[in-house]
Amino acid sequence: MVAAGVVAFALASILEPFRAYQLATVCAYFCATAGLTVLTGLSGQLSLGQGAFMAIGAYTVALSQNAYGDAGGWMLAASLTLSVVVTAAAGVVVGLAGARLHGPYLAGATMAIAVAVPAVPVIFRETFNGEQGLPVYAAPAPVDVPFERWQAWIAVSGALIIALGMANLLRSRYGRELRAVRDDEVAARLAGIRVARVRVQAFVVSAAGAGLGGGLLAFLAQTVSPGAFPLTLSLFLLMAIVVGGLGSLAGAAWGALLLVALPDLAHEITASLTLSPATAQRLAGNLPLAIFGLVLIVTMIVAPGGVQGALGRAARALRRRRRASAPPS
Amino acid sequence: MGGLRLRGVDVHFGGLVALDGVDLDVTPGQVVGVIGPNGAGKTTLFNVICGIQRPRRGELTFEGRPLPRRPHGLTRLGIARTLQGVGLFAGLTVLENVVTGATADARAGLGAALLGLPRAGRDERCLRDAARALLAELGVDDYADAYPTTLPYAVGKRVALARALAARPRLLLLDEPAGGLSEAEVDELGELIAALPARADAGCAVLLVEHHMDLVMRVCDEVTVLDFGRVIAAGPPDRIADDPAVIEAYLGEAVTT
Amino acid sequence: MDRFVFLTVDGLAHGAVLAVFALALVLIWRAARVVNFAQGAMAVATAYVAASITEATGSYWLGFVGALVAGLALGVAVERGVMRLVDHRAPLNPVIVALGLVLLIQAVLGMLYGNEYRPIGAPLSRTALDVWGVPAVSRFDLFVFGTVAALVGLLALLFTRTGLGLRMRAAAFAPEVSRLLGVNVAGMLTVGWALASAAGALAALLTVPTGLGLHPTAMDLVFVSAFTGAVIGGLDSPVGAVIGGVGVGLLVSYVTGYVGGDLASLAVAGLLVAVLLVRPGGLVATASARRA
Amino acid sequence: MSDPLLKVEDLTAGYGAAPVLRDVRFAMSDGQITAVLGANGAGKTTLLRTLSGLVRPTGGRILFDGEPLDGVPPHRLVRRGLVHVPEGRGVIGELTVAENLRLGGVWRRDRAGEARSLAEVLDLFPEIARRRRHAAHQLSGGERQMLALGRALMARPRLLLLDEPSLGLAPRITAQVMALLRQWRDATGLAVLLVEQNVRSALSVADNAAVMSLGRVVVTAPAAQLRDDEDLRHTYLGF
Amino acid sequence: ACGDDKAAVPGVTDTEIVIGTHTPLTGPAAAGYSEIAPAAKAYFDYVNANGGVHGRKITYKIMDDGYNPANTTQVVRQLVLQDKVFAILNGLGTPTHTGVLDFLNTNKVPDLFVASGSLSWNQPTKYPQTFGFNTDYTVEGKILATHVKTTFAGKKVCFLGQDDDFGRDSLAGVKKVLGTLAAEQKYTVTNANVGPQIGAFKAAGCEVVILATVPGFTALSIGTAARLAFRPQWVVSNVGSDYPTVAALLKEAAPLAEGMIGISPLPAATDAADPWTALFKKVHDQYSPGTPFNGNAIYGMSVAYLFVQALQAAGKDLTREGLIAAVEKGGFTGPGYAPLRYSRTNHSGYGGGRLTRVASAAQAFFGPVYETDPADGPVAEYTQQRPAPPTSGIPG
Ligand SMILES: Nc1ncnc2c1ncn2[C@@H]1O[C@H](COP(=O)(O)OP(=O)(O)OP(=O)(O)O)[C@@H](O)[C@H]1O
Ligand SMILES: Nc1ncnc2c1ncn2[C@@H]1O[C@H](COP(=O)(O)OP(=O)(O)OP(=O)(O)O)[C@@H](O)[C@H]1O
Ligand SMILES: [Mg+2]
Ligand SMILES: [Mg+2]
Repeated sequence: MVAAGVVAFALASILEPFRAYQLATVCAYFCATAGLTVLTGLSGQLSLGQGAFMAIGAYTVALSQNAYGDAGGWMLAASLTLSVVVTAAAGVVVGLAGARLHGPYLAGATMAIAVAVPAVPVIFRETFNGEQGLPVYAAPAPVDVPFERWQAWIAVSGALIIALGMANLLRSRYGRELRAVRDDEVAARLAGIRVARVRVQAFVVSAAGAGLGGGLLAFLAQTVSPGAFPLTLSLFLLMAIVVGGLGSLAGAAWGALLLVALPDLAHEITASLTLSPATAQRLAGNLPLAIFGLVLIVTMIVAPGGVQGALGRAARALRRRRRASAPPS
Repeated sequence: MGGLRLRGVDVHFGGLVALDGVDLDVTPGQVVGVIGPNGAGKTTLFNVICGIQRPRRGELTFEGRPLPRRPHGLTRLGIARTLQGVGLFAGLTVLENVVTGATADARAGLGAALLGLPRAGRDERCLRDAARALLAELGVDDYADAYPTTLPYAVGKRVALARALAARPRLLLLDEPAGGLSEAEVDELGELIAALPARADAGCAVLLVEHHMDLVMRVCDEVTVLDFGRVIAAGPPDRIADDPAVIEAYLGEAVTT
Repeated sequence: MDRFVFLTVDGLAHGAVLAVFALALVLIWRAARVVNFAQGAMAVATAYVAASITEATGSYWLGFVGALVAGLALGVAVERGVMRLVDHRAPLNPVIVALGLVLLIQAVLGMLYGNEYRPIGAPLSRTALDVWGVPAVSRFDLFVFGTVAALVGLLALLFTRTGLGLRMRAAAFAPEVSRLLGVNVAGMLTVGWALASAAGALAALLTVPTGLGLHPTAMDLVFVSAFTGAVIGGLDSPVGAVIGGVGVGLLVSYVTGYVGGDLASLAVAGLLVAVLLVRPGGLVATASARRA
Repeated sequence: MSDPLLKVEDLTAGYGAAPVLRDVRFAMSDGQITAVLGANGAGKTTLLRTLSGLVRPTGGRILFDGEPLDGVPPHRLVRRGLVHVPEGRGVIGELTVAENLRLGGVWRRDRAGEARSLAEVLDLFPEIARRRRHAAHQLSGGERQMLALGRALMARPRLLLLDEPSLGLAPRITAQVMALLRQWRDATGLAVLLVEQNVRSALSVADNAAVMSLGRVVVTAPAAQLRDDEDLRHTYLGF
Repeated sequence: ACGDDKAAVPGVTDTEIVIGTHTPLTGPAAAGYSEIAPAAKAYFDYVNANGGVHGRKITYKIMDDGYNPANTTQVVRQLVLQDKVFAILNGLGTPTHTGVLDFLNTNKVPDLFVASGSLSWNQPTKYPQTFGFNTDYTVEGKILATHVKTTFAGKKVCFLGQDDDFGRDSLAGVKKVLGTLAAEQKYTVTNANVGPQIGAFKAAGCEVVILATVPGFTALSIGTAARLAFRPQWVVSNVGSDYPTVAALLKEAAPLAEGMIGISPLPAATDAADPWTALFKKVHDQYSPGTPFNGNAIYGMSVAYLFVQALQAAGKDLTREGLIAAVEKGGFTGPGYAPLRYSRTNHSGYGGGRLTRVASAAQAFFGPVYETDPADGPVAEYTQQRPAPPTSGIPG
């Protein structure tokens, strides 16, 4: 992971501004997918509401930055921390409500939340400025680099903090207890695990990740609006962790990468075609979506363990082949 | 007042009376058997003790304290249980399964875990060492890193036992531990259970539900017989085996042991 | 008071449509234990088929039947061509594939038919007849109510009275055991998908005329509301689906009418959470399983 | 002599690379109860799963009623009278007890015969009859075992593959089930392939026995011989 | 040094100008809107085929944002940072474009002719790079309300608006003229049932209903009202008043839209006699065959025409500052009936429009062109005539 961190920082420092910005976006998404990995991948609670927590994080950063952002450069860190705290608190509430729910019932409840949260800024227009949303104040970069590079550094740092925290968590007894609860609730209870508490904790951790992810997105886009956090965002995050490889941080990272790279790639492919205006108008936008959907379906069929699962399998096969060809020792 | 003490426990499921005024005592150092026909309420009795099933009525205490109303408080109180079947966590290795049994002993909090504080690491190492020792004691330490689905059945049962023992209980509830084992394996299991009350610095009493009469006869100090949720006989095994009511309800004529 | 009657009838009419769609979700849940997130997109595809047939032949009912047949066919195609290849041991994989299907189907529809809204006719007059002096229920609404009742009846019959229904449920709960009992599990899955997809098509035919028109995404919001309704009612229960669907329809109508449309989604979320807090398996939940 | 009901020739099968069954060979005829014995992991369950089509054989042949069972899916085998009651009972907890029973004969065309079978089964297991309307997951372990057996009988089997039917049954019920198998055999000519850990009760009911070890059938003998011949018992069954 | 300067202008070479836009090509909002940018592109192709502007061909990059502001921030950054476009033209949507205002202005990217009637685009001091195009919703509201006030004096007037700045700005304009209304309702696009709202109008006895709706909801409102046997006079803002679109959605029920009053600053696609429409139709048939020719196509081409005018005015030595200065200098005339108001202190687009009425299944302009401001200024007639299009079809 240290290596991954170093690579990410190096990339952030050498990439052209837009690529750096994309990297930063990947990092922001990673915070959310890592959180969702804990919740859905490890504790087995299917959530369709991760995007709502991102929205909460993003609005927190927006309000905090706009109110106090000019107090100093450290304020950004404070705002991001605040976004984590606020979403964690929201996670407690949702977790308490969702602790007893299973499978599609939890999915339904979180989906309803994902649909309802973007309605809040529209209702409390005075504070949140309706669907037009809020700009997000960001102090200029303290060093003389393109602003996108500065953004990428911040986002990479945030992602690293999340990655470290989650990795620690997964290795700790909490990671184990989460999986135990997922596998057999009764046996977990009898082993002394407070199932409800573990499930709420999973929600909190997951929400905190989403909060930081949302906060980073707000800092990156320098704007927040309800339309940026539709239900589809939550669905895409879920797709990301499954296609990336459910249950591992690496899978969450692959997923975040795919979320940014795949639409870009699909767009490139479409753009490279020369078409008549009428066909172009039909395919524009639709073809990238079709490609995206097809990739999802095919990946799930040929690599049920997602990217990370497929890589693991390939690595094992390679090792076996190498061992087979190596002289016996 | 030590041990487990049940008085007048009633459990109903709708119109069905699963337990009807059951009295039961398990004194420290004893192995107590519960037998009875299928559906007599044995597992239900365990569920009541564990807090999985609320009794309609009845007094339940362990070492003078009332039993917890929720299952997760059980291990803290000093009671552990195995489930009918195997009931291991499929996504955890054997070692992790056993460590999970000692959950109540873990001290480090969520914050420490997130930050990867040394405290959390030390905690973990300590638990793992203890779990490894337990696996060794039960002779299945070779499987420490295997996943439960790949285990031979008998090994799985031992791992389940190890997980229960990891909580260092003073009372162990075993629900049909011999189910699916071969004769030889049942014999080995018998030795293991008989030795539990005298385990070095972690001896525990045992409450055993079993249909394997050989085993019950061999390891139990006391046997309680349930039928239709009622205690129809209680006493030392040899007396029970000759009780006509027990033969009629449970043993049947065909079996002579 | 007039206002209340009006909003009630309006809510009932919309709730009934949601109920049909919720029934389709319940059907597939009972038959395959998956929440088919692609149900909306599949239903829209069949509605396009209906529109094309109606346009070509001039007959609404030919299009109607065509859509139902297309629904059956699409269900078979999706189950045989896609879902069967998916590893169902990981319960999320079918969900993700369904989401992929949504993108794919909507994109293909967009390419074929464009991203414009096209109107689709209703088979019966939508002009409201007077109820207690308030113009509210139309013939079309009555048709929808009738369809809901018939569908619930048929589903209840299917699942409780027929061998087919029993086999479908068994195959969904325990595929391997069912095979050992002589159930053609693969066949049951196909039948389940086909029926659910046809029910979805029916829902689309009833919904689209009441909305903005036919569009690749026309059923997205219906899916969300209907899924919410099905969860409120209890996913295993056809009766629950109707209660949930109609409940959501009524709530949205009352909130929109008395408070304001912007609060509707919050109110629905509130209702859902409130119901699940009290009954985690929905209103018409089956008894919770014995777990030890 | 007519064809045996079941003939297994050099059967090899397994789950991945390494075979679990190796060159398994045996035969049984109508009305015979054959016990399959052997240590944990010997491959008994795998043998039954291969016979009923859940596991694809990688070599050898299975002849049922003289016809090869190559690639016939399990649900068709049931219709031919080959019924497998799996290890761990396979009761479908979400269905009611009555539905589980109905499921046993759901493919049958003769409604009257089905009803007759049902009456017989309910007669046999009054414990089950009492609980017909309940969800099967509410049953106790032993009650589920009875339900699974009763459900299998609903299919009017000619060959019943039973995987550890005594598991979790009270001694009296075990004895009852074993007696029942004999009774059914005598009444209908049913053949039973009985996998058991409970060697004594298995041998008390079986006509023949096959002992498996490490995926092979190492000995086949009349049950009485295994029961009475101390040496043989010691060599192959360890007691 | 002079040559170096030229090379330093992003997106501009001696032979090419690269510009970009964001617009919904997919998703529910794509209906109709997805036709605008391709129409503009067709006009640019026409210009390019005729030698371009000052010898430079215009490359128009269209990015799909699905009407999701998060996507908008991505694709606009891609256009600016990666594709190095010279300017963003006609970015579509209020919430979407609001999200990139700060970015475009801090990076000094010309942000021309935003496709929305929000008042936000007209903030020259805060957002010097940004210019609107549409008649803003408040101006529209004032003009429509003035017509209602004079023509339907004494009748009960009600208002249904989309639950965002569109509906709100429009309502503000209406109320400036009419004061309190008999009933005000709003709808959200995520709930395709306006039964409760229309029911309330009927109960309140409304005789005139002003709609600030998108076409789908215009049709839905009219259809719903008919179902309730409620036939008020409909008065609809520009976005939702394109008769061919509404009629297509109403299908057999299209006669219900008879008498509907609308407003537009641009000529109608159905008005074959209009010389501008004829020009655009010719270009459309040649460069975008097979796609519908409708109000959206006219709109897209009008934007493109205006952009070419601005480029011409900015001169051969094209810079971003030069372009902004040229637009601020103003004085553009073209297909629009209403005046474009660009100046140093005003970055809004059209300042008014002309009323339309549907009669015998055709939408026709009637009466004078009106203009006003979004504040409290009077609604006045605008008498200046549109010029005829240049024979080449290209401004110059
Ligand atoms: N949750 C429940 N709901 C309804 N009935 C139940 C429930 N749990 C147990 N029962 C019924 O209560 C009775 C006692 O069940 P229990 O599982 O305690 O029997 P048991 O003695 O363990 O039997 P076995 O030896 O077969 O495991 C049975 O008839 C069972 O069907
Ligand atoms: N699904 C499976 N995948 C891989 N290996 C398996 C699978 N099922 C069984 N095995 C392996 O096959 C071997 C034989 O298993 P099988 O279950 O047939 O034995 P058995 O004789 O029935 O044992 P028991 O008495 O414990 O039921 C074992 O080594 C087991 O680990
Ligand atoms: Mg039991
Ligand atoms: Mg076995």
